[in-house]
Amino acid sequence: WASDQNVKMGFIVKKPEQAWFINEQRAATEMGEQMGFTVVRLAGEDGQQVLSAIDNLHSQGAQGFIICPPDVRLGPAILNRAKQYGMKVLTVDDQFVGADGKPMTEVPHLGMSGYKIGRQVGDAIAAEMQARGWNPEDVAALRISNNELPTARERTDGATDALLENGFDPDHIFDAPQQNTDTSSAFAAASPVFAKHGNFKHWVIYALNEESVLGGVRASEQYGLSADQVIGVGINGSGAAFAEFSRQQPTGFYGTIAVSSTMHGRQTAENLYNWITKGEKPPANTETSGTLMTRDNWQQVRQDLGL
Amino acid sequence: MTQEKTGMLQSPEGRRGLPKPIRALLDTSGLIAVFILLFIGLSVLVPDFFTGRNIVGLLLSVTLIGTIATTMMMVLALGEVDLSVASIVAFAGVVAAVVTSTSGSVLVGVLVGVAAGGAVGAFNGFVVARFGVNSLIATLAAMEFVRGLAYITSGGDAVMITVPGFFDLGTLSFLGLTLPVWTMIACFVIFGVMLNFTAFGRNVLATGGNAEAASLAGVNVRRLRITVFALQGIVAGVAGVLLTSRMGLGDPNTSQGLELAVISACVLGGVSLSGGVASITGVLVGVLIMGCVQNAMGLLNVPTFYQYLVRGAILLLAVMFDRWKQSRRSRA
Amino acid sequence: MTQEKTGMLQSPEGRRGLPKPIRALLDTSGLIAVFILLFIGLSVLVPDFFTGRNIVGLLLSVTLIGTIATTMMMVLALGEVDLSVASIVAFAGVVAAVVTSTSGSVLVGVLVGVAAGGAVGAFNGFVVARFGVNSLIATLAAMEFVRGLAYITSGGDAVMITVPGFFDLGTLSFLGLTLPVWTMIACFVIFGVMLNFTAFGRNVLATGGNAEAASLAGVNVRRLRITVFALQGIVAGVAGVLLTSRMGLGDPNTSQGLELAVISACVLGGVSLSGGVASITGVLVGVLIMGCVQNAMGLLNVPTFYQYLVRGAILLLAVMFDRWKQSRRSRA
Amino acid sequence: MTSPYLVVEGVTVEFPGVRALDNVSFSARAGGVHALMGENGAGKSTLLKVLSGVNRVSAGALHIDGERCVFANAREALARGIAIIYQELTLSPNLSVAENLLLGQLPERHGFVDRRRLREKALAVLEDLGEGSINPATKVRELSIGQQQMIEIGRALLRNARIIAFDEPTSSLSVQETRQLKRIVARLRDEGRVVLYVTHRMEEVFEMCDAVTVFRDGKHISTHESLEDVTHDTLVSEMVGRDIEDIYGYRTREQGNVLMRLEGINGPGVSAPVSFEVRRGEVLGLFGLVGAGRSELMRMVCGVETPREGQLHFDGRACRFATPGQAIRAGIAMCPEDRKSQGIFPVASVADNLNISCRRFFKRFGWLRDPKRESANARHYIDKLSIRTPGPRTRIGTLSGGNQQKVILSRWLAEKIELFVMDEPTRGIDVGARREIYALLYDLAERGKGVVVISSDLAEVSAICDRIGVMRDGELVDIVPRDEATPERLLGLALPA
Ligand SMILES: Nc1ncnc2c1ncn2[C@@H]1O[C@H](COP(=O)(O)OP(=O)(O)OP(=O)(O)O)[C@@H](O)[C@H]1O
Ligand SMILES: Nc1ncnc2c1ncn2[C@@H]1O[C@H](COP(=O)(O)OP(=O)(O)OP(=O)(O)O)[C@@H](O)[C@H]1O
Ligand SMILES: [Mg+2]
Ligand SMILES: [Mg+2]
Repeated sequence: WASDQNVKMGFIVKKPEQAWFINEQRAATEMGEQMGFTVVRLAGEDGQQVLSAIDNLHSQGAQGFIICPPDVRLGPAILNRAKQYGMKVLTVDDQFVGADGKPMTEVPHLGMSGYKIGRQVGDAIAAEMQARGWNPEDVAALRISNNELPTARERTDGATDALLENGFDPDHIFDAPQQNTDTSSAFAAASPVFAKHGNFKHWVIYALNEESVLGGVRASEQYGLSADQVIGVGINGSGAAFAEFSRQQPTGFYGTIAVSSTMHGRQTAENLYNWITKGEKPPANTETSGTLMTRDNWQQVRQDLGL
Repeated sequence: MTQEKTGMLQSPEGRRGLPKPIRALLDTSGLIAVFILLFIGLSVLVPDFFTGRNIVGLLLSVTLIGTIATTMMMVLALGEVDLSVASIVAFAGVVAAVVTSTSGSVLVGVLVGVAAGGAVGAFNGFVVARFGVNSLIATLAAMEFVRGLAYITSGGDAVMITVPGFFDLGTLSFLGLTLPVWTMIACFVIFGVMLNFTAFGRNVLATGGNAEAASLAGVNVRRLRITVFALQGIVAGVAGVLLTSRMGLGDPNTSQGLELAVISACVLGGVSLSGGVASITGVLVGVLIMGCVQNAMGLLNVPTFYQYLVRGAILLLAVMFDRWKQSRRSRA
Repeated sequence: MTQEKTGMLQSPEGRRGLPKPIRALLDTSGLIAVFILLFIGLSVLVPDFFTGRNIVGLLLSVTLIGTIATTMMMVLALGEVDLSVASIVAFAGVVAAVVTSTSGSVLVGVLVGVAAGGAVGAFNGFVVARFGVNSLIATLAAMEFVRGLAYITSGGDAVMITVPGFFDLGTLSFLGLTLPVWTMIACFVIFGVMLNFTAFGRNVLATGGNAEAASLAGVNVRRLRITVFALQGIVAGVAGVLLTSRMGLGDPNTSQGLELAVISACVLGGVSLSGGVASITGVLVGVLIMGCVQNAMGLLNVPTFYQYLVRGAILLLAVMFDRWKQSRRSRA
Repeated sequence: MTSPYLVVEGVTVEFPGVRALDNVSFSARAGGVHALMGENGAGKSTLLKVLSGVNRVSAGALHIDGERCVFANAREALARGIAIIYQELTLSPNLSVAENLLLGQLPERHGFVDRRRLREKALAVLEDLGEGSINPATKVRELSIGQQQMIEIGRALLRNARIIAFDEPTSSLSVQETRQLKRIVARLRDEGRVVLYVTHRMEEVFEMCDAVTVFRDGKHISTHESLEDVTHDTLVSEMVGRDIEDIYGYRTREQGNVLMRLEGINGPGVSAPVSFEVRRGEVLGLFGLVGAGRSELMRMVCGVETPREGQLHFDGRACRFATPGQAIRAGIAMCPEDRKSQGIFPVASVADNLNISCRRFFKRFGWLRDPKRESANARHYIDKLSIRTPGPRTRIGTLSGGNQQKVILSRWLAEKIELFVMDEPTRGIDVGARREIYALLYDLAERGKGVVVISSDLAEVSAICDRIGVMRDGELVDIVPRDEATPERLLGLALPA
């Protein structure tokens, strides 16, 4: 095993500008400072960049890396490269998929299942609908979709399935395909849906992240829907949600499924360190889950999850 | 301005029979005709398209592109291009959010946000005018740099705004239209007037048509360039601040790819990329065509993948139709 | 233009003291000097930079941009621009993956993928040459359209390749360099020779310098345009297929924003956006500067946000340095 | 005698590799027209650009009304009362005539352009220019070159400057427009302004000017304060440094069989079917006023434009050219009238400009070009036509107009061309170079080629051509043999009936 002193590992993420991944990388770095190893933070926004990043790590003499791949099917190519250099690989958030279309279990993974998180969104919405006593006849769902991104599809599919299982009318679910994953593109996508279906009293809104749900909520306000007519539930637990919760007046953004990126970063870094130094291969698949964060409990949850 | 142009054309032999306004319309601008046909077509064919609330929503959804397209028109008329607008939108929005939250004053936040946009624009103009750096490459550099600044300012995460007054900006409404829409309308009016009725605007067109000639005729080309880029920065800054207030958060990731959408709206509206030719009605029509198509696709529930095809095809067809009109006209 | 004029004053008395080769180097190409200084600087200052494995990695990381930059240079020399390359890369890759998987033959898959790229390029050329549509807008439309085609072909999801032979393409290695690197080298040689040592290349430059004059001098401008765009499509197609084979899957989302990176590498390398001026060494240096900076930032562990700043600043400084050299030279 | 208003003192201007002006001194008086003459590249335009603040001097200075002036840019020169009508058009094509006229000084009211005053001022000056028929709202790009030149002049008049300089203003003006220009120049002189007048046309100097300064190779050669004791020949010999007796130097020659025959050709720009023939060894002139359709007619012959009807016979065969390339392969080449926009590739080298077509003869392995032989070829023509350039690799954009024209001519001399169509071959070209170009044309004819010369210069067509076709309003009205071609007859045919 490599000696403890010069352990160096990479942390490659697919979207280096997103709060989620920034947190993850930062948590891993802090872990490294505590335990005495170096974490190199890199971006891999597409396959090309990932491979360059691995080459780069190899040049720096890193012994392994943690990666959230831009595409899960890059797994074989990435693993190949890593083996070539004798580097150890852990995946975080998104698990590699092999040529057979099944998850690659030989690479230890830690993350949440997009589909399951999506289900949590659907369940949260259903519960809140019940709590508010809405008649399912009057409720429509705005599904802000992004079919170009497989993870987005998993999440929205999960939410849709959970809603349907809770008795939601499938004919009341309307798609708003967005071009980007930010607020304004969600807003633009949602507008025509509200314009077209003015006959519903209540709306539920879900999407792949908080920003997009927020865009939908803003569009609903534009069409005169008030906060108590809308339930929007996001995913992540980032600044966008905190911004919304810290407003004086409640809005249609009811809550979000917060996931601890900090925990992901710390845990994977520690796992990889142990693997490198002690040869302990981490468990094949560690699934984490999210916590529903609402206006009432957001500060507490934020603290608990270390966001 | 459009009327003026019609006046210059020797009336061609053909289509004498048509009533004068229609003839003039077809002659001056094929694109307006395209738009009107498109609009009528959509109103008839797409359910819910021609309803008050959809039109309001449509207007709101084009505010960002529309507002920035007015100054992009000036930049293109000057024979330059600005790729940094999307980054400026993000940066100004983030700055406004941060400053508002720390200072507690909406006014200060808005002013600093807009000023940040203006500063980036002026810097672009300075680099282009003073060092003669190609504007495409200068603003490409600015696009990267300023996006980086936006991330650094915000720490990478969306910035929340603690002062409630800030949200009112985006929702303030008058005659049924909100402030962002009014801002867009104001920009169209201001820059339309500026382009056509002020010496400044005419000098911009002259410089775009032949910079050397303008400089020889005593136009201060350098100052003109800096001013136009600064205006572009200010307007992008305003758009960014309004977006932030409308969305309730300063998002450093916002509006990626906006620059290409804005430029295509302008070019669709007949603005020449080589400078010297621009019309505010053209830009308006370009923005509206793009907005209507996007909106109608949403109403018709066109699958995302096909939306790409439709957008590409519409852009190509509109420009080809315009070329065809022009060659017809010049042949007549 | 303004610089050119102000530049024409003093006498050539400067830097007589320097040894001749260095003087010549500085005089002919500021950018090569920038690159050499940068390279030496990085080798000295950045640990692990100047090691065999890092240089191989660096070369591999610029293959995509480098390969496509060679034909983009031809397109820019022609006075046109092609924004659709990134979409072509994605489309060709997806098509190759799908066809290989369904036909079971690597050769067929590769050929069809490259042909798909060539077809898009030829179509772009046709629209530009036949209808006189501005190439920026024509290829912007193609960029949307072809990206849509890529999504539709793949069903939105990355396409896995089931034929193992396909992967060998990307990893096949000779003299320590893999096929993608050799392809890039081959493109630089082919298009360098084409630009400088064939009538075709000189006609491209002439057309870019003055299309009307070229046409009057007997150059078949229309055919030239179509050919150059088709070449661009083919090369982007080849790059896309190699990328797919290297990644092991055809991803319709890949390479977004690549077109701007390629164009900036070219412009950094002294290719004029107004056409008629291009140099293959310049493009090579432009590509390498961008690659080295990116690589060194990775080695130095520069935080992502600051990478934006550095990229923007490098681009701007390099172009400004080049302008400064040029005005110095014309003054001498 | 008044003291000189403008004094140029020891002015030197340098460009990379060229000293365009070398210690030039002379002075010009108010209330006089001062001609500046010299061969192409002698430095006349450079001097005017010093006056207008575009070119900066590396030594020397200007004194205006006794005050020493150094201009950093065009604005400062304008403010000091200097207006220049440049050789190259400096208009913004998509702006209106009125706006171009008043560019840089648009009238404003409350911050807006005062459209009424703009129109009034424009109308007044257009009237003054004798171009009252132009609508001030027309876009400049829709005007003919001659009209654009008049707009350029109008812009200078509107500056109300004390010093007005014209750089070859008549090279693209029609007969009437030239007459109008002469009236304007005379009036400016009578108003007591300093008029500098650059021209290659000798007759204009004697008709309009009071004094003349001659340059050669950037050096001041002589200044004649009065034209009384100056003759045509002295000026020519001062300009070229040797004596030239007759610049046209017509030579008679044998004519061969018919090379090209047009039968009822009609199409864009032509209003009635045109038929004529050109023989080998013949120089055929095409005269007409600007806009008579001569260029359009020959563009159809050269494959640039497709004729609507009619038949072209070339070298005994019926031909139809879809592109200029096909015409060139068949043996017909055209030197276009607008060198800058149709002839040269400004950023490319002299060698590239020259070899653009003929490099197909210098191929290696069937497809590689041969830079050595191309460069040798370029040197050959640079020597043969005495093209003044630092070398074959110089950018052609920096050469003077005459030398650019010679490069374009060389382009076709190096090809296998049987019929040369020369559209205004000597526009803006000095006497020495003109003589050389005429000699080249005779040379070509003597070698059995056919030559068609389109020219608006009456003296030129009647002196160098064997037959002269006259066009009017898109119609070929007559073809006049050389010995019957008096200027009166040609002009009579060309002017509207
Ligand atoms: N921008 C420039 N860069 C380099 N050389 C130049 C430039 N402008 C002019 N020259 C050179 O300066 C010399 C003088 O040119 P100028 O244009 O003044 O000649 P001219 O007397 O006006 O000739 P013409 O009768 O052809 O107009 C020429 O040798 C020309 O090549
Ligand atoms: N692009 C065009 N579109 C419409 N009309 C044109 C165009 N080009 C030329 N014309 C018209 O065709 C006629 C012939 O023009 P042209 O200038 O070629 O005549 P010309 O006899 O060759 O004169 P010169 O060569 O002296 O300028 C004119 O009436 C002109 O206005
Ligand atoms: Mg001159
Ligand atoms: Mg003509």
